[in-house]
Amino acid sequence: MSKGNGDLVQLTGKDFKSDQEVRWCPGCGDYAILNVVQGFMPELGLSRERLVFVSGIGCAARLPYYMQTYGMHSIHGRAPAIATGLAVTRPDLSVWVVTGDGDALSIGGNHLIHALRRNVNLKILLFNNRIYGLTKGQYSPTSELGKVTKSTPMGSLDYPFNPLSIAIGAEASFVARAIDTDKKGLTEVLGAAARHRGAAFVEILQNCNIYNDGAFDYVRDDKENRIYLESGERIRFGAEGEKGVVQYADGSLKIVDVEEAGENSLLVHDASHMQASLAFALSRITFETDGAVPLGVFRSLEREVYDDLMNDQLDAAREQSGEGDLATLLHTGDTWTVA
Amino acid sequence: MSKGNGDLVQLTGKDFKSDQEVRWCPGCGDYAILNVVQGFMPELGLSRERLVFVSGIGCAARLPYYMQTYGMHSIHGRAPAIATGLAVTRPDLSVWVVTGDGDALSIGGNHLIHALRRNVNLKILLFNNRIYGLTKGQYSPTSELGKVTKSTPMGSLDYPFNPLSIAIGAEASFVARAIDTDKKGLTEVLGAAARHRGAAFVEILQNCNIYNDGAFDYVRDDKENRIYLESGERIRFGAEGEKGVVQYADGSLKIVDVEEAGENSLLVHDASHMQASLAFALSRITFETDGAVPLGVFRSLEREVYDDLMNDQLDAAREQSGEGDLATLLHTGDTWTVA
Amino acid sequence: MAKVKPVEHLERVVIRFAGDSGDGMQLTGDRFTSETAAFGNDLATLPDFPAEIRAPAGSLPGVSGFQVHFADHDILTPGDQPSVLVAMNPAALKVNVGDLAKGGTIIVNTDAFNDRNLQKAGYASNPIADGLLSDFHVHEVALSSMTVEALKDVDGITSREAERSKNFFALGLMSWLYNRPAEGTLAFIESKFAGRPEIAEANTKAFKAGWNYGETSEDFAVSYEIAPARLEPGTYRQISGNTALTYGLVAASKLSGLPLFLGAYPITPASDVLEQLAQLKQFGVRTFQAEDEIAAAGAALGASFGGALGVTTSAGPGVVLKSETVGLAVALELPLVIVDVQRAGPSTGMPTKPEQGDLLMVMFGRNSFSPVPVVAAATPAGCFHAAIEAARIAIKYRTPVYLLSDAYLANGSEPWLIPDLSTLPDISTEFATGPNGDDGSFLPYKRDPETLARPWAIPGTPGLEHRIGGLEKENETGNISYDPENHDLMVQLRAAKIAGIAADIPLLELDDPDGADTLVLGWGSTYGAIGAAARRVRAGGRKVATAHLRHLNPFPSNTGDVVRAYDKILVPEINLGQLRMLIRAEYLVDAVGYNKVRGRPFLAAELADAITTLVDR
Amino acid sequence: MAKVKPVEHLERVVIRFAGDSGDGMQLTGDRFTSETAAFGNDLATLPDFPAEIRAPAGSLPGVSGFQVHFADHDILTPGDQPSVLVAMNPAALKVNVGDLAKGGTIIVNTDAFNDRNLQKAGYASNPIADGLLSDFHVHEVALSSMTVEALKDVDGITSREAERSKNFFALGLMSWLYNRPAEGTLAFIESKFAGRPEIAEANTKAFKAGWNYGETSEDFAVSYEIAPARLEPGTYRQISGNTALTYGLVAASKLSGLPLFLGAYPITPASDVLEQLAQLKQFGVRTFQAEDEIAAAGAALGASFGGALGVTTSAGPGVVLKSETVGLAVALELPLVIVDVQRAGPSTGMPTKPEQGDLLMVMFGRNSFSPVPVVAAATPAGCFHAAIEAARIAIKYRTPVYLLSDAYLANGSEPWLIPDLSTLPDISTEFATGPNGDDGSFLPYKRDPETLARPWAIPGTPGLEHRIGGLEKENETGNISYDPENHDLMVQLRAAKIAGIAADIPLLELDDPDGADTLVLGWGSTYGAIGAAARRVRAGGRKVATAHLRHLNPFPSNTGDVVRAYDKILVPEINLGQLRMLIRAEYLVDAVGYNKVRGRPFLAAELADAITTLVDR
Ligand SMILES: Cc1ncc(C[n+]2csc(CCOP(=O)(O)OP(=O)(O)O)c2C)c(N)n1
Ligand SMILES: Cc1ncc(C[n+]2csc(CCOP(=O)(O)OP(=O)(O)O)c2C)c(N)n1
Ligand code: SF4
Ligand code: SF4
Ligand SMILES: [Mg+2]
Ligand SMILES: [Mg+2]
Repeated sequence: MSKGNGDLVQLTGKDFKSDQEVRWCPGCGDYAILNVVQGFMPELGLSRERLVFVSGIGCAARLPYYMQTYGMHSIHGRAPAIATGLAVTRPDLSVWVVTGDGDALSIGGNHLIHALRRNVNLKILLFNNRIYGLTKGQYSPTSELGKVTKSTPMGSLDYPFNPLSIAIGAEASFVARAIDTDKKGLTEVLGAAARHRGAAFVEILQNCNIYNDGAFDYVRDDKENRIYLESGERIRFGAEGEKGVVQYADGSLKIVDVEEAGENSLLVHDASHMQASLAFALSRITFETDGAVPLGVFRSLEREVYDDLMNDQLDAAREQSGEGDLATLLHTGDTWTVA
Repeated sequence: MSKGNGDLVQLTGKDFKSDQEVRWCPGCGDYAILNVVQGFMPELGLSRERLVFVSGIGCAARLPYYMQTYGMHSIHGRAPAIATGLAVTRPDLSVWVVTGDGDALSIGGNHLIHALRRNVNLKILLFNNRIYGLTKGQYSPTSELGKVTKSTPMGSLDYPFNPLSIAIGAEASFVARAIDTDKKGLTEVLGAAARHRGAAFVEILQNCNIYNDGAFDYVRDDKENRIYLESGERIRFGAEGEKGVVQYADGSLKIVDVEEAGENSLLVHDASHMQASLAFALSRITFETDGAVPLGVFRSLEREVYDDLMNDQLDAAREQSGEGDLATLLHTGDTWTVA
Repeated sequence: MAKVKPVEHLERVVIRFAGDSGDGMQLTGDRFTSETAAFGNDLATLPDFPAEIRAPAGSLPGVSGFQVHFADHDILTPGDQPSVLVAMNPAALKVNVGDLAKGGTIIVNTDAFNDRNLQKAGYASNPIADGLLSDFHVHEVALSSMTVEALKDVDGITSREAERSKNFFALGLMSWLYNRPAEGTLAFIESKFAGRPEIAEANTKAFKAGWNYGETSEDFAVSYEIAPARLEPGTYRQISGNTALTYGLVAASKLSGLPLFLGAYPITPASDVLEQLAQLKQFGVRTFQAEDEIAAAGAALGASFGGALGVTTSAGPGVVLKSETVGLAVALELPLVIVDVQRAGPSTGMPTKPEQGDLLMVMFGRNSFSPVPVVAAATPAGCFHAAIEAARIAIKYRTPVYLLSDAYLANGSEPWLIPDLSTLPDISTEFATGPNGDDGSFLPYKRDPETLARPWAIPGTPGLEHRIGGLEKENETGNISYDPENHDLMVQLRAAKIAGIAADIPLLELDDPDGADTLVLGWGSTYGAIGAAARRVRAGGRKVATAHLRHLNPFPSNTGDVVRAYDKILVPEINLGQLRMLIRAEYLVDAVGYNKVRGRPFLAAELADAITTLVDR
Repeated sequence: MAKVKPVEHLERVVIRFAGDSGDGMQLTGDRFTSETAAFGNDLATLPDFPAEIRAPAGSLPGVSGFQVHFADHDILTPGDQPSVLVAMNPAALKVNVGDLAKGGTIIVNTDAFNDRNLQKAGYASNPIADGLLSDFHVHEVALSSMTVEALKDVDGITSREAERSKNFFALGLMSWLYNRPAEGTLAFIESKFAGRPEIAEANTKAFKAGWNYGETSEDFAVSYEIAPARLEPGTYRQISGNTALTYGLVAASKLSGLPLFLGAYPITPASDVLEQLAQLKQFGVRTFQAEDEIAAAGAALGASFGGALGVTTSAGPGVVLKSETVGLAVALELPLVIVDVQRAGPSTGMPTKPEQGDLLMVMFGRNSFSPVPVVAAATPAGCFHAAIEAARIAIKYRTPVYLLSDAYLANGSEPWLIPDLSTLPDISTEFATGPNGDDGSFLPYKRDPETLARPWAIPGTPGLEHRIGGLEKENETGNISYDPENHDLMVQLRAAKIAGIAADIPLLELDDPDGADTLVLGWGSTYGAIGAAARRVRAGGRKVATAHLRHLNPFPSNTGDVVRAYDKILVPEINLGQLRMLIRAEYLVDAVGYNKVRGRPFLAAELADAITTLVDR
């Protein structure tokens, strides 16, 4: 199959704009993400034909139409499964999944967690606006308890998923979070995801200004509530880095005043820790419980990649038995000849 | 609706045996579980008509046929969804879901995680034999990597789920583990699950002696590898309680020699800790990584229950607007009269 | 508000309001419709939203339309061609002008015809100026600027907010032009914007300004009156299909005495049934927004097992996912109502557009033989009775039932004579309370000899503990059985149960005033267009009979007699011939189709042509 | 092994081996079949396993059976009634004796007829002793004890293990009785138990002991010979439907040059296609055991998007879940083969039993109009060519294709003349490599004028970057379009593309040697039974024509001519009349059905009766 012939051509973000008019609501956070994604693409160093964006259904899922790459706008929730088939048969491609909180965590929850545990070489971008945008404003599995929406006039009753917790619980090897409007943070996370071989799960906090405006203002606007995680560094944040994260004997994490607690008591982030517990504990730090939100790469662990293993087995089988021969196959077992 | 009229009758395990011949393979761990479940039922103090067992498809899922209660043997993977509809409309019933590792975590993964996050008042028993029994021996989502089965002659490629980790990642409010043949441990866990209002998730390690014999011998046979968790107690185990669990500064857990490490360094179990991180960390202790397996209740946290919240909203609505009147409803909005 | 200009009388008018998604055209249309209903005309409406939430302002995909047809006599459709188009911007003009009848009237908001908007709409020059509209009667109205001007004294609003009231200006103008009663709208504004009095004031002022503009401007020489229609006496309201369906489900719950449980996953154009039912918790209605359509159907089935009226609602791409669960319901023989608000496909298709594409799916879309009754609504208001009928069959026969609506019925509306509750059917049932076996045992699959329904023994009933499942069951006992003859028997029993419903539904009504030799047979939302077409054909001196199926499985017992009585049968469908196939297979009649699949209802005119051609053949 | 007893000649024999699930009956049957095949008889087999993995030993549900029909002439079915029954225990006798032809032979393992086993089988007294079997010729053989005795010198096995070899004793006896060549089985034992030489020795000894018992025991006075059948020259093997299907898929991959990707989720009776393909990685075959059927189909479609031959396999309850994804494949116009190994339903039904219940589901089970070609295999070996044909159509027309098999074809087997590879069709295709638009642009929905297929431009191809999706597409460009006329056009184009395949498939073959006025029209696995029935009817002096459809959508172009040429048409189906409905609707012929839904194939005799009745009517 074609490996593309333009790997070395120097592309810019503009080269990744398709000729389709972008049709999100004015002011939607999806525009910012699209810009960052297009701007980031040249960093991959791949020619456009090597890139594929696969999406489900939702506002977020429209993104592939706007990318001058190969793309499929599939059906609701199934993008991870479809992308898995593509990725394992075409290791030469860079396959990106674009999905929303409903698409990925409601109808598509099962495909997502299985793609993660398999560690298929997919880059999964979940645009979390904590609402169903495309269907005009019902609550989603990430909407906060008690949320009043079109389908929950007296408030929603279901405790929300924490996308990162469920991803880590599903054995994800790479888990990160960024904000739609935070170009630098998002670009960095996209870079780390792209470099990670295996399934990379990225939650992007995205503002839906029509149906859930301001859902993330506490961290989108209030930068001092952003906890940027850096592997190997002590976890601190705040306008002046005056706050930090410590771990107690019972394993729980807590936000502290650095001056009071002492810098050395702060937890050191280690995204590649063998045990997933640390990343999980960090995923439990939320604005609701702690007034701050960790961003960046929570977990990035090298693990065997499904697609590679599958292709290795094909090679091994050929080595063992030689390239399959159809005539031999048809003749396996007892045969007899009629003259 | 009938609330049953025999709540106070003293029943025994035998009263819960149906007239159907039990048809698992001789030696299957399911027999042991069935016995314990039947033996436990009287402890609920409910008459038989108040109990419902809902299952999907698989060997495990045959259990409802053997229970002299109401029951539904539904379709593959969907039992949590079906049971949700039943539980929220019939708070007077005690609804149990019986499922296998394939049923619950493969095809039914999405329904399971959503039932858990919603905290529907269901008792979910997952018989984990790390294999597909009913379809004769393909690997399951809990089979270890590299497992040779009918569908993976060169070994499976997908990293397995840890059922408890995914449950905790999915915001489960109650998570526990027991062994098919450990009557005492299993009975205790069933009791705790029954007492927990909300979704209770119980993994039962079950031996499939036909397709995956001995999968749990390291803890089914080797009792010294069982770590029985007791809330409020330091975590120790071994033939003489000589081993224990400590937590390091980076949040990771480790098995230690109690004498060496000192008893006071051992982690104290707290199943009802607000933060899920501790239970998650405990779920990562496995035989493969640590040579021992925690059993009992990992997590048991009171949280609002979906069914209760729904029924409360109905009450509140009636309080606000009075019992709905159909004629009034039909006349809402502008009306006009033609004479 | 008083009038001085002359008034002309008309029999019927079709107006289409069109503008940007943000221009409030749906609200404008709704209000105009309410005024019209209150005035006593018969009417039918057809909203037409864009698929995008908010496509870019001024763009062609962003155009939102609302058509209302009203008359002094009873009418059947929202009208083939608007006689009046209100175009709020160039894109709205571009998208809609082609549908306008020659000689029709256009009211344009000239303020919006600036270069930028013209370009977005793809106009090289201004169509108002360049003669493109010479076939029409054009009123150029500076809607935006006049609105802003009219509101300059309203405190607390910006000029952008003022400009937003222009739809009320347009509504005022149209209300004047067609002599609609204004009180309802003024009261509506008060209550709707009670929380923001400055907006209420702005909209009221805009409305009045529009009205007065009509009265004063020389551009409008006359206004029109359309006399009230002679409708059956009683209390009316306007109702859309989705609301009627919602009410029908609630009524079914009341009439059956079973609590309503809705399992649903949002999807266009079915979501608002979920949303409306969610507001009716005082009726004991439980709405469960599930993780997907499979869970939605499963939960509804679980609720039915427990004795509730389990309902699940979706559109085609979601209904298809429920098929396995419906198959289980067939095996379990439990009530379940599956609502399919059809939309254009295949796959995601055109989510906001109607189609009749799912009939064969709901008939046959399950593994193996699993017969399911199918009920289809024919008009927006008809969704009310269709929902009750679907529930009745589901409850009485312990079976899943599909209820078909579509995007056109869902959003279209018409006046509805609110039924007297005492005229609604009793659809209550009895749960099993004790053993039914000769030996005192409980036999969950022992059937009622008449209906062939099995007992519904709900958990909580002492002594009737039993297990049901998807494996084949032994007749009567319900125990798992692989016996070959038993399986054949159960297959036959399941078939006979559903086929037997034919004796319990109304006969197919035939409308054949003149003794025609051509029959037009329809189902679903084509009812109005077929009826209107038949009127035209008859008015043209030809004979044609019509009949409309509301039960698609089983067919009414006289269907064969009806269709065999005609030489020629036309089955118009917004698909490639699904009912036609069923009729041909069942009755071996050479039914032909009229099939256009454009994501919109048929025009009466095209159907009339098709009928005429066939009649004359 | 030499023979001294007299040998009688027979034309055909039907033997059924029956025993407990643990008794190795499938293996015994398989070996006997292999010997028979090697000997050169024509044959057909019908395994019949219990649904439970290991139902309790000795119980009725635990009985496992294997029927083999072999003859000196070509045969079409595994036989209506066994002439010989080997019953390893009372339960096996009880379950099977009713099927045996009167005067047939029964060989019973008397050792197993103890009180406990008799009771488990529900026998009040021993049927061997009490005259219940007086209609049959019974051989009482102490199979277990003789086996144990024969193996007493084998080192390293327990007496329980020795007893387990009794199936080889039985096989040896039957091989002697029917003069089967023993070499194949002896070689098989050596290789199969190479890792456990003591077991190999035990089985070999048991086999020989059985053979020698036949030769020595006075109970067996004669042995039988069935001369080899005159088959077409060439190299043969025995093949089951699932294996043939597996090979067909691999062949399709080779013939097309596209790597095979299988997405599957285990389900009876389709699982072993997954399992067999998983063993063929040296053919570049990728097997993906998905989390569910939806993901399995989705992944296969994703693989097709990337240029692979995407295939997904399942049975009815799993195929129904794939419908939404198949609808997407229709919209995307990408190749996809969906294999449905049908089983008895509805819902979970009877998982191990065959049925033809899914035809209408695969035809119509998707939302909106989404036509999909359907290919059905007629015989076990025929699954090979059916798989290639399904892939051919999928690839050439860029469309999903359903391939129907069933539980009977899947597990049944027959001799197969291994095809010369050079006779297999070239099904290769070309990916798009450059622009196809007049202006140098790439138009992903610009169709080949002949096939109406769109270009398949796979990722990795420079310059052809494009996006496809489930929303309606503008003709040629593939851009999202809500234009009404475009939608109608696309609906028509999708219909025309599939309908046009009729010109590219073989005509329906008619077998009408005598000029009959009655036609029997079949599809799928009833082929053998219909053929055998027609032979009987003709042998009885009546005229009947037969035709068998291998393409169900579209039908071969001459189907109308064929069916219209007959006064009477019988459509036998293991369902309640699915093909019949399609034929009636399409051709308006009064086809009648013969429908029994018992989870097992038709008997030739019952079909012959049904045909006779119709011919004589
Ligand atoms: C099978 C199916 N069910 C439901 C829908 C309707 N639907 C489309 S998008 C969507 C949810 C969108 O929410 P999310 O994934 O959060 O994306 P957003 O629009 O918020 O970006 C739903 C319910 C569908 N298209 N298909
Ligand atoms: C929709 C559907 N897909 C597949 C199957 C086949 N099937 C039945 S049970 C099962 C898996 C059983 O595994 P598990 O849940 O682990 O239960 P166990 O038999 O091991 O107890 C499968 C794949 C089915 N019945 N329905
Ligand atoms: S509805 Fe929300 S998410 Fe969708 S495009 Fe509009 S602002 Fe964005
Ligand atoms: S296959 Fe395994 S799980 Fe199933 S009944 Fe047999 S031993 Fe038990
Ligand atoms: Mg969202
Ligand atoms: Mg299992």
